[in-house]
Amino acid sequence: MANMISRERLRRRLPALWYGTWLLRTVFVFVFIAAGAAVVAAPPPAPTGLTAKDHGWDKGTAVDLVWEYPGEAALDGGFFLISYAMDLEDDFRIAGQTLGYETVYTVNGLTPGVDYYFKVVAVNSALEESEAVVSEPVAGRLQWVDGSRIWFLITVMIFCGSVVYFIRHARKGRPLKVRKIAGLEAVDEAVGRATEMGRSVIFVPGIQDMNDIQTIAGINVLSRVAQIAAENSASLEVPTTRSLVMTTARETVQSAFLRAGRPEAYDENKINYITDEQFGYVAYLQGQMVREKPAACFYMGAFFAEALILAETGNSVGAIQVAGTAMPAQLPFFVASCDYTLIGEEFFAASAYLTGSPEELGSLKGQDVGKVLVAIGIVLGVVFATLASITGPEGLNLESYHFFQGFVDYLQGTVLH
Amino acid sequence: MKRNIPLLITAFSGLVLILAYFIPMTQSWGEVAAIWFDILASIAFILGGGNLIKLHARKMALRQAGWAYSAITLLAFALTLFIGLSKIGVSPNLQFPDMAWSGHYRESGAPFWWIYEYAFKPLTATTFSMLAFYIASAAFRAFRAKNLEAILLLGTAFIILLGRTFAGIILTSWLPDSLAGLRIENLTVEIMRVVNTAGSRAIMIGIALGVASTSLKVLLGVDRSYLGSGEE
Amino acid sequence: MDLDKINVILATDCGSTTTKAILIEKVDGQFRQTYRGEAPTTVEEPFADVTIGVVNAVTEIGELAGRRLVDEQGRIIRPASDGEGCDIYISTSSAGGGLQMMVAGVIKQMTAESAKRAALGAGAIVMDVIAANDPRKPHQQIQRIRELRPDMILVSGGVDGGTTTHVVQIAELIAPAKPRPRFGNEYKMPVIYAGNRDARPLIEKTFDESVDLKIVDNLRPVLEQENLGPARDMIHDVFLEHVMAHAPGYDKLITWTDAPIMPTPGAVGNILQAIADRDGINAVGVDIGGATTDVFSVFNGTFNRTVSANLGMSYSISNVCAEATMERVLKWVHLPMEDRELRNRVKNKMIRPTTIPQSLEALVFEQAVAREALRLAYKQHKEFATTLKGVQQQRTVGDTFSQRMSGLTIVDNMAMDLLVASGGVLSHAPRMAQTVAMLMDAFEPEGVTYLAKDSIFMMPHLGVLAQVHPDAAMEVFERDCLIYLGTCVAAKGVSKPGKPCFKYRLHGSGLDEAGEIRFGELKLIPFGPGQEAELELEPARGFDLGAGSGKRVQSKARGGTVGIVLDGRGRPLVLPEDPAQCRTLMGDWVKVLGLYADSDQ
Amino acid sequence: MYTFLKNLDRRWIFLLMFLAVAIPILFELQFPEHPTGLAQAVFDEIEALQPGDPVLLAFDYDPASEGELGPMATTFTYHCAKKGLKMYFMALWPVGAQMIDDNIAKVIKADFPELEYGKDYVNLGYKSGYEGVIKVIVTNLRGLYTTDSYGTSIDSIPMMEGVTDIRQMKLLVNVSAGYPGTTEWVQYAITPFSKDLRMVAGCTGITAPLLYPYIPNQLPGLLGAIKGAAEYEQLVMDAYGGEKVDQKYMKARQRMGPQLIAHLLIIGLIIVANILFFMEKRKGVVR
Repeated sequence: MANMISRERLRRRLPALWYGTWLLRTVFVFVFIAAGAAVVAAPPPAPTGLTAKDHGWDKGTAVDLVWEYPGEAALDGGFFLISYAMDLEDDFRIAGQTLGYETVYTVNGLTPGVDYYFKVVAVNSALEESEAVVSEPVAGRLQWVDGSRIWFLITVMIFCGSVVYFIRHARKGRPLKVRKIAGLEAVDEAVGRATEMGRSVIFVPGIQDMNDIQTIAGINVLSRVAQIAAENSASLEVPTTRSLVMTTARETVQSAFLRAGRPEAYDENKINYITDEQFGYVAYLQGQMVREKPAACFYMGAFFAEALILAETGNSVGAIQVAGTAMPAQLPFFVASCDYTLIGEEFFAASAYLTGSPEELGSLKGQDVGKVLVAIGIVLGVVFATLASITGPEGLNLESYHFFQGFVDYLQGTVLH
Repeated sequence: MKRNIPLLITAFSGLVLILAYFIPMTQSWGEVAAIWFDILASIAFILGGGNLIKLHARKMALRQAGWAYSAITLLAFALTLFIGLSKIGVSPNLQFPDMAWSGHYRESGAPFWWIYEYAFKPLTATTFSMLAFYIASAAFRAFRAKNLEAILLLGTAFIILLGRTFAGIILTSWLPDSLAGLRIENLTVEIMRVVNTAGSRAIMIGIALGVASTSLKVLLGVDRSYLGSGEE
Repeated sequence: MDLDKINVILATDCGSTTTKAILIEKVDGQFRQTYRGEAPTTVEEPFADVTIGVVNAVTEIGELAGRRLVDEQGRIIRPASDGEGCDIYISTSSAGGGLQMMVAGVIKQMTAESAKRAALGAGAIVMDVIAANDPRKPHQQIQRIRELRPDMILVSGGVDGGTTTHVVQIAELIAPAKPRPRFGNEYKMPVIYAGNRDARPLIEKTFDESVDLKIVDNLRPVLEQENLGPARDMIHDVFLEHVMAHAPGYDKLITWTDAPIMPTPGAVGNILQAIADRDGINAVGVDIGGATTDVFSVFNGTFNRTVSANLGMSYSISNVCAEATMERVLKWVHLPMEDRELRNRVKNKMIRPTTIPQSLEALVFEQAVAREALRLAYKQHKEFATTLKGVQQQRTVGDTFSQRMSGLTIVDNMAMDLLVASGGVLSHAPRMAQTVAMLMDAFEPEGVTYLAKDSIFMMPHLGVLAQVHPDAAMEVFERDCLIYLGTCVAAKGVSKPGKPCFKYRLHGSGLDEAGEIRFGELKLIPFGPGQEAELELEPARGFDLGAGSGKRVQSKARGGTVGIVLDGRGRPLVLPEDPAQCRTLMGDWVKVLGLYADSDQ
Repeated sequence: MYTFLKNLDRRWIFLLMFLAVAIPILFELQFPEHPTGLAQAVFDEIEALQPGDPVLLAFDYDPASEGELGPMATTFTYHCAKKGLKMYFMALWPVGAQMIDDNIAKVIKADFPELEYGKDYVNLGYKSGYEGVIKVIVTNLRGLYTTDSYGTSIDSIPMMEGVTDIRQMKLLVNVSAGYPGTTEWVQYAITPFSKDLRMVAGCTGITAPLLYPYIPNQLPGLLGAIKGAAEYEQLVMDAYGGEKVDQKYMKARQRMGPQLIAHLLIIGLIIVANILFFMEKRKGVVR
């Protein structure tokens, strides 16, 4: 695998190849000469007609170069070395190289609106450099639309469009179905247990801030948990690691209590900011769990290493635990230690499931469209890549190979860029 | 009003960030929005600190169970804050040798560094290390070969556990080179590279779509939970 | 009491309309039910003394048996001497609407549900459930308590060491409502407290002198476990002491009996539980009445009872048709019927509950309604008979993708071994095959299930007897109470009609048959009562007969008045959407089972 | 025995785990490492750079994960210093800045006294704002960074001259313990600017499986947990360590000892648990 990666890397990153294989090439040439079979080659002729043009549809960081080569139709075993500078006096910075038969190149990583000079040098297999050809100064222009992202834009629009479409669709009252999610059904049970046992309910909204979508999904579940806690007059505690999450949680719980018709029972002192420090927070929660022995624990949000520590502690004090996270690494831990676990998507579907509101359900349906898109892309890619490997390059039909491989390259290089 | 203004701000800044991605002209707007976010994010520290004091002061005032812990917390908080802010024991920056406060609060040997090095660091490392213990007890309890999925999982777990250590190498080094792919360390790599990656990608695609649609709901104002509740 | 010396047992069941008496005697060393008698119940005016009806019924038996059971003072003669009197007299009662209770708990799905289970198990009708997480407002709940006038209230809530505030909250709803009992304004409402032990002093403080507070062990000491026994016993005690004592004539009846009088359904549950315990089987019993349908079940030793108050064959027939929809009812009918006429028939049955079907159409229709009533009642039962809720689940990695919920039903048709039917429409069907068809269609038993019916509704009597003399009760139950109808063999799974469903082989008791049942097929093999045959079954792929999909099953088939029914119609049983198609299909089934007289088919 | 194990108090397991970790540490158990492809790729990636190439070293971890990530951060610093690369340190975790300081003190100040702060390496320190920071500095470094970690103005730091954004870096090296970390670097820096930027990373064992999908296009090399660190450490020390390697450059390999015993313990526990499970199953306790 080491070889595979480094070859892959070298192919992609040409300057590295240049430096990395310099030594090898030199040795090779020496051996060649020493063998006495050498013909002393003259330096290759210089490339001509170099034109530099701003690369279209981008953010102005790329310039396209085209040149001609008067020597042999191709520079056998050699390559072109491309470099650029802001001033002719400056050292030219190497941008990359092309193989001997390619006479086009796109320089990337330029500063928009700054004039650059570009230089192309032909290098033959004996590593002799030709005269250089230098272009007129050209600046990359900042464009309105980033062309390389056009496919991404299309995908985003299809996806967002379908979400919006299904939201509207659902608003018209067409019923949409959601599969039963055991973990959310269990909310009543867990809070009920806490009520019967006269213990508290602990809700942990993850350890991320409000900018994490998982925290938002967690807050959605909190709304439900709080409502049931209010109906049962159970004690609900929400310790948070971020002060913004605390304020949001307070608002959420308060309105849930209002909805349950028990606004007077709301106590904001039960929703607290503890500390931003991950393990400080864990220590606080562990202490609280061991002392108060909550009967129900909810872990809904983004979790890291603390997932297992919290869930195992909760498990050992006999709490019913329901977890939900989109952190794949923590899912196995939650599954092993919790009663119910909402896995990834289920967790995001929670708010749709709990509210049952058409908007929410519609967005779920929109997600399915996204999945179909992805599936189509995967199937197309796999089929064409397979066909390409069957037909060529040494295989059956070079023409169809080029077609298939071309499609795969387009998919990989342009669509998925 | 209380809801509409935040909704507008959300929708607007969300839109700007999206535009900035596709339209190079507006890239700098996106940067501005991100910088604003950073500034706002630091305000959260003040909010948090305030609540911390309130929470523990309340516990102490009401003499709730374990209020002594709260006292310790508050004391430690005040002490750290004071030492850090007043840069006690910090030598001044070489560029400004006359200004006592120009030094860096984290300077080694200074009291703040001391707190960090001898209190904070060992404490967090200890808490993290507890994972090892919990993993062992959870594995003992939950890893049961109950059905086919569990058996597969168990087999994979063994291979990975061994493959991540020298034991894997010893156990299967007798395999001839033609079967090198079956050596545990190579199996580990293949499992991670092929099986795990395929699975992770599937989960990631699902999650990414979930994130995208939730984000869209937030931008469109369908999901308002971040404002406190789903309903008006 | 020396059980060996008991030879003659007399038992009565005072129902709301009739008092039934049976006589059990030792014949050739075995207990047999020998005679029975009936008389109208006399709780209401003008007699207002239940014992009059009892004496009448007992006198009737005495005449039939040629044995004097009642003396000149109108009292039952005990103990038995030669040709006179009986050794034991026992009775059950459901007169005056039975035992009506209200229960309360903290969480509706947890302690309140356990309280409901305790009350139902004791044979009560649960009028309402009060809980802390009740969506009703407190004043609405208080209003409800005032209106209901139950016989007693069972309060539970909180595990031991759990919440006290919620329990007190509930008590504070009940206490100020000053509930009044159904009978007799002069006595105090009995309240049984079976909740958190820690809350007892607070409960005692909350309820003042106006109620009669009884305290028993918590019926849910921990969430993981129910302890219904003490609460159930206390309900029986209170039933005797308060409810019975205030019903006309019961004070006298109580002194006559050798065992406490039990509410009728409680006694039925008792005998079912006893038989399930003894044989280690899972059993389901059903009693379909005019207004209500009771379903009893014992699965893995856990007893459950539900009362479906609005499902019955006369007073509630209209509701059955509404709830199940007429369309669904008519799916079970193989004859063309006119909608309007049917509606009239339904209404007629409602206002004249005692009429019996006069025509074939009427009978077919009534049995179709019965199927739906039973089906709905069984569905309610399944929803109630669940594992306990609020229990911590221990998961392993194997459960990642199948996170089973708690609170799932424990009723498992595949595990059901015995299905016992009682109640007019089932036990008085003109042909036994009709009973079998109704049971199979409504309950959809899976695997191998024995079907039986209660011959003369003797289960209540035996239920009480089981407390005094279990062996006698069992013997009579097996020999005289249960009439075995036969064995139902049904495969779980669905396929296309005509595809193989399962192969069978029967041998023993003169029977040696083998063959294959195709999907959609129904087959009846006559096999007389008291006979047993080895049964070998080999389900096709996708079908389950108890050992898993496609796995062979070895079992025993039991003969009965109908025989062995091999059912390849699939489970769940799906009926065609098209009414005409459905009718043809029903016609086929009717023919196979010979449900109605040949000329009528 | 059966009943003892069946109702095993987890504190026994804790004790066993303690011993499994403590004994190898006390006896300094150590095993040779056989580098796998990913560690080799990380090594090659840095090897391919020329002296004086700018490298961004983002240390996004904290003392909690120091045990797992510290050795690889140390080795990264050592490797870059040996190669004579210009090192730009930064952190997205508040305590990450401390981790940088530790490594500077431990590696650069101790073993490379000739390297000069501001000319050969700079500590840009911590910035709050999670992935937002990446998003900004990938196009505009100075929008967020006006001073280094010690409050010195960026303009007065020689090696910051001409540095406008991090796309000018030849390589990003990220050591990450979670969020924000490698995933965010890949998503906000590498993916949108895949032509301009390359990156290698080291991460905790738990996040490694999540990063595999980025290999090899976005991430040519990845060091997973202490195992990856040990392999990389072996590679770097074989190449540059000379005869006698300082103890501080052997930390990863030293920590593989406890890992081996602990893993064996876990396997043992799982086997015992399953034997119990099947015994119970036979007894019919579990259905």
